[in-house]
Amino acid sequence: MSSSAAGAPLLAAQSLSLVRGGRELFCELSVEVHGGQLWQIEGSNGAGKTSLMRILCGLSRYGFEGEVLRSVTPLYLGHQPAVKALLSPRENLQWHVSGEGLYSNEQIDTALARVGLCGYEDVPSHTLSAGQHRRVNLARLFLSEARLWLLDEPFTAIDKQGVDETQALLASHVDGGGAVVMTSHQPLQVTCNVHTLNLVHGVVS
Amino acid sequence: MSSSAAGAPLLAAQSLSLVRGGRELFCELSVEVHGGQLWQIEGSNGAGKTSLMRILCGLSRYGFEGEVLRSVTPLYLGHQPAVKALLSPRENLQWHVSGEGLYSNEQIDTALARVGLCGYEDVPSHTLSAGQHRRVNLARLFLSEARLWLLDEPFTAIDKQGVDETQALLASHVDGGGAVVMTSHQPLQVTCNVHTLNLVHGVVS
Amino acid sequence: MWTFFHKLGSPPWLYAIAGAILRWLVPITLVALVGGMVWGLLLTSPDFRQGNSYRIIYIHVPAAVVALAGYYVMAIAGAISLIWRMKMADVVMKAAAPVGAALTFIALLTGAIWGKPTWGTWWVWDARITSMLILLFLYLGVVALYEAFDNKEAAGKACAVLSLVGMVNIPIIYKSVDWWYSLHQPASIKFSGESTIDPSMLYPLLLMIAAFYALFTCCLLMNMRAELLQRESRTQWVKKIAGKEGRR
Amino acid sequence: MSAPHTGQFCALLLRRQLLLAMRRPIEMGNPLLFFTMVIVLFPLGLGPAPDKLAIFAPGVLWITALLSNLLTSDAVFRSDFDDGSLEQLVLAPQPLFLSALAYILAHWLTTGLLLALVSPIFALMLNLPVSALGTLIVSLLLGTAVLSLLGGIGAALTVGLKRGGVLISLLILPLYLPVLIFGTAAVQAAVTGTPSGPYLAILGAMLSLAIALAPLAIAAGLRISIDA
Amino acid sequence: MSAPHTGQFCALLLRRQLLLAMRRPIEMGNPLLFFTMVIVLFPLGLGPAPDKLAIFAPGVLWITALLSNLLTSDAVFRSDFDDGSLEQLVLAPQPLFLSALAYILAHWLTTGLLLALVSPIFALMLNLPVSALGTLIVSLLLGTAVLSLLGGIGAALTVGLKRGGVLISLLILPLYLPVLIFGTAAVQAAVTGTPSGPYLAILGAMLSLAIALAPLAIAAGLRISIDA
Ligand code: HEM
Ligand SMILES: Nc1ncnc2c1ncn2[C@@H]1O[C@H](COP(=O)(O)OP(=O)(O)OP(=O)(O)O)[C@@H](O)[C@H]1O
Ligand SMILES: Nc1ncnc2c1ncn2[C@@H]1O[C@H](COP(=O)(O)OP(=O)(O)OP(=O)(O)O)[C@@H](O)[C@H]1O
Ligand SMILES: [Mg+2]
Ligand SMILES: [Mg+2]
Repeated sequence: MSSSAAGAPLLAAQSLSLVRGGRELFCELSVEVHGGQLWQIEGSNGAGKTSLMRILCGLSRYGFEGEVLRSVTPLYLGHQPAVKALLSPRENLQWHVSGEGLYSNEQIDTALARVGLCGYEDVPSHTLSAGQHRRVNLARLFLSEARLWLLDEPFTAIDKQGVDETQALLASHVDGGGAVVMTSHQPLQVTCNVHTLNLVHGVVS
Repeated sequence: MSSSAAGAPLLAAQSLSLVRGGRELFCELSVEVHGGQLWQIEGSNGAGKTSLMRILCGLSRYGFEGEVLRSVTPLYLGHQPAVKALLSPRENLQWHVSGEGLYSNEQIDTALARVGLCGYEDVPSHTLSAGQHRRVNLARLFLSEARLWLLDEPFTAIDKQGVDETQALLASHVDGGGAVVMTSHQPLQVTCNVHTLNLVHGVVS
Repeated sequence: MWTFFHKLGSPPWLYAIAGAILRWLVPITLVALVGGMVWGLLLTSPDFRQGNSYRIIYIHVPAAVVALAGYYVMAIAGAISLIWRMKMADVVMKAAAPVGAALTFIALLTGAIWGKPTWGTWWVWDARITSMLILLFLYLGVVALYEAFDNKEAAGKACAVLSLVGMVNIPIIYKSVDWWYSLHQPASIKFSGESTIDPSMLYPLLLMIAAFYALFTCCLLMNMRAELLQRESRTQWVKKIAGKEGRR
Repeated sequence: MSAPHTGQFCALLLRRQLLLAMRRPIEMGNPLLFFTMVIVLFPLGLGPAPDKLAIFAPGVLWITALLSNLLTSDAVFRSDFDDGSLEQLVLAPQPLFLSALAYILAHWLTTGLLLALVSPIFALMLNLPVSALGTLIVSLLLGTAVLSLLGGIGAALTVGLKRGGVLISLLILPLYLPVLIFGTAAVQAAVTGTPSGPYLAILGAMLSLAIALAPLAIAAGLRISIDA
Repeated sequence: MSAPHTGQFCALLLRRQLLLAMRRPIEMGNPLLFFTMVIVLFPLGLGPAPDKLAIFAPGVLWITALLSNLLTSDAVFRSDFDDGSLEQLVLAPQPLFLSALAYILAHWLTTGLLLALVSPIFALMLNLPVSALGTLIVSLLLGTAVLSLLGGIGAALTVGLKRGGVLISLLILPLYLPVLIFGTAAVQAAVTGTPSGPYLAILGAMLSLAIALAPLAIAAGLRISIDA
């Protein structure tokens, strides 16, 4: 796998500017995401992280200036967990609307076990606790084959151990040549290099 | 104010036991919360923290064993922020359904400013970012006169600075003779003493 | 051709050209409206059957005719906005909807007022009247959908989709309603065909129709200018205009 | 700054609910819209002959009112449940049944009252005699208030169900039927010239009973729904 | 493990939607319930004379079908929007208009199809002649499919609106009316013994047009709603 930052970027944003509710959130922001990179978007509440993520993944198509080029289909996990309350965790993964892959029962069981939902595979998701509900969504990361992950606050409601495990997964994804762009209010503790993009100062480092 | 732990407890739970979905979450759990105490309920996802909180505040009335005695009306902030999307932050506080108090415009402005929503007082809440949305709810803490606060993961989606400020508020509430029972997956960094109640080990310390 | 299209897509140019057209169209419209009213209401003789109440025709028929035409203006603008992704077509569409709705409402209201003396009832479920009511719903749908969106760019796109769907449906609606009426009961009151109208009544009517078309265009252009200013409120050219107006 | 009195709190809730309704002006236009819609459907479906329409006008108007109430009742507590406001309301120190009454009052003001006020227009479009308009309005005013109270019970009982949905119509429809029967009877009586007073009196009695009992049932229902 | 083909994905979505409907059996019973409700209301509201009922049976049955469709259309994309699934669907690599078609098909299977299948029972209760039952079923099958497709457009355009609500009924009601007119006409024709074929053919033509165009409009609407 080409984890060199020299190849074509998986995702390239060119001079993005966004104004919302009369406030300039970012201006002339350019960034290139290559395989093997982990990007953390930083900023306080309301800085525009979610708005930027939605532009990067293609959900927002109007109302901003600049251009986004995507060379692969990204996996996007947003604020909303996209877990159907009436379906069990297993069904949620099996019949996921993202059209990503058809997974076998073993694959799903393994993924659910890795997010600590062993024993909860077949209960309706609305009986899960808040954190378990979000973990169903995280299980998609263990199944996904997408090279580019866009994660908007993936650690919300997840306990300490879950956060550590997810961070290890992110690191191994990046080591395997994938790329991650994520937001989080908690400091990252990963083994790989973290590129940060600070929205308040507009600094890319 | 009687901040001595010797007086009558604000909240007393006596030998609570709860079984949900065939799992015993806690058993014979007893705890007394006095003014001047900060309690943190610990436990991994699905350990039963939210279930316990709802029993303590009186929302759950069936399906558990044991007894809860409340000597004051608590302020409860749950997983759901109880912020109406169509109302502005100001209106949300002014006309809050909790029936707590009638606040003047200045009080509300001050509270909103303290949670960093200065300038957002009069926009519809659904245009706020995820963290700002939850901050509207946190503003209630700055207004409240309740002595007992029950907070279920109050730091969800809040940025670092916001967490620090809220923790300072909790400490000052406790120092003033109030009591706080809260859950959080992040370690607390407060100036006051923290009593923890670990649901996995059933340990009260 | 392309440069023309390109210019059409440029807000300041559109704003200026609309202003230029309005400068001479507004006086013409006013003259035609007043002239038509005076001619129709004062200079013609009363109808031998309906007396003076028929004079409402000078408002009713022009409003009905232009209301129908207005929908096509709106729908075609919607099509252009979706197919060529021209933002300015959104503006035309947004501007046309309330004017069309108002005209439809006027046609319905005058019709109802007219119906009381002639038919003895405010309302009958006649094919034409029913289809006019449906047209009012179609217009109101577009207006309400636009208002319901916070993001005006998305609102424009959504309304474009809706008015296009409506355009496909309008012939179907008219066919079905026409046909529905003729099946259930024969017309108890026939509309007089235009050919049977006396020329002394026809000419002022034609003038009024022309005046209503002009009126529609005026309202459309004015709405467009207002909408343009609002949408582009943070651009340089609007600030310049605001500055000029402010100094005046 | 101190906790508001019960009366103050109810007034506050009422204003809040009305404000929320005004924020969705289209939702407010709902009864009007629904009325128009169904009134258009009937001639199209049943045929436009004016005399036939007149016979059915009272029934059609009342069925429309009932459907429009049934369809909006479900939403009375729904959004408050979804965003957690209902939990807070249940925990409020003020008596829950009075708060619930404020919710129902707001619902009635934005549906039943509006509906009764606009009904004459539609009655005329359906060729209802002008002499029956007064009775129509009064019967709708009384009847829709009963419907709102009954609908509130169904809404309170089903709001917490993940898979409830139209369960509410199953629960409360039987309760609606007496109102429909006496409501149409009152208007029919007015059309035929017989006294409609007795029917209106019965509707009034139903309303008194509903005001006395429904809030208690609603409060109990809300507590149960929050708990489940 | 690889991304499913478009056909596979649509089949998967269809199964998912049907499963979700089955998880809410009461919701599934909705059309049946609604039918029962309105069929009970009509004789109560209109007076139970059998001959009068027979005249109006086609109209009443069709109006009920239309209302029941109108009221359930709103929910087609609603819950998926609320929990974020719709975002994921829009981002899926498979063409959105085909996915949308799967949603609409599921909606039709759980409302229109069911409704058409149970309609004979209610038709008989309203004294519709047995000879017209065949036409009734076919007209409902074709017509409700058109309604589901049109309703989907309205649902897609309004799903993202915080203050939309019943806007959808205003948007799509005018589009529904032609279906109502031809549907009742077909049944009326069957009742009076004239050929109903032409009307059914027109309904069929409308369905073809709707299948060809509506999914594109729905897909466009969904993208816009997600964005706003
Ligand atoms: C609310 C009720 C009414 C509505 C919605 C209505 C609607 C219309 C419409 C849509 C047209 C067609 C314009 C065109 O040719 O494109 C029209 C024309 C006309 N209407 Fe009405 N109308 C109503 C009541 C009446 C009444 C009560 C009368 C008089 C008895 C009347 C007399 C006419 C005449 C004379 C025309 C002239 C054009 C023609 O004959 O085609 N209308 N109306
Ligand atoms: N409605 C319900 N029906 C059955 N079981 C439930 C229900 N709600 C929660 N549970 C179960 O109760 C357990 C505890 O849930 P609870 O929400 O109290 O956990 P929690 O400690 O708050 O977790 P988190 O950190 O994720 O918020 C979970 O295992 C969950 O599966
Ligand atoms: N629909 C909207 N209309 C107008 N303004 C909006 C809308 N959504 C968001 N905003 C504004 O855009 C800004 C950025 O919002 P965004 O959700 O991107 O923030 P964020 O960085 O993700 O914050 P958080 O950490 O709280 O999630 C906020 O100030 C918010 O008020
Ligand atoms: Mg965010
Ligand atoms: Mg919890």
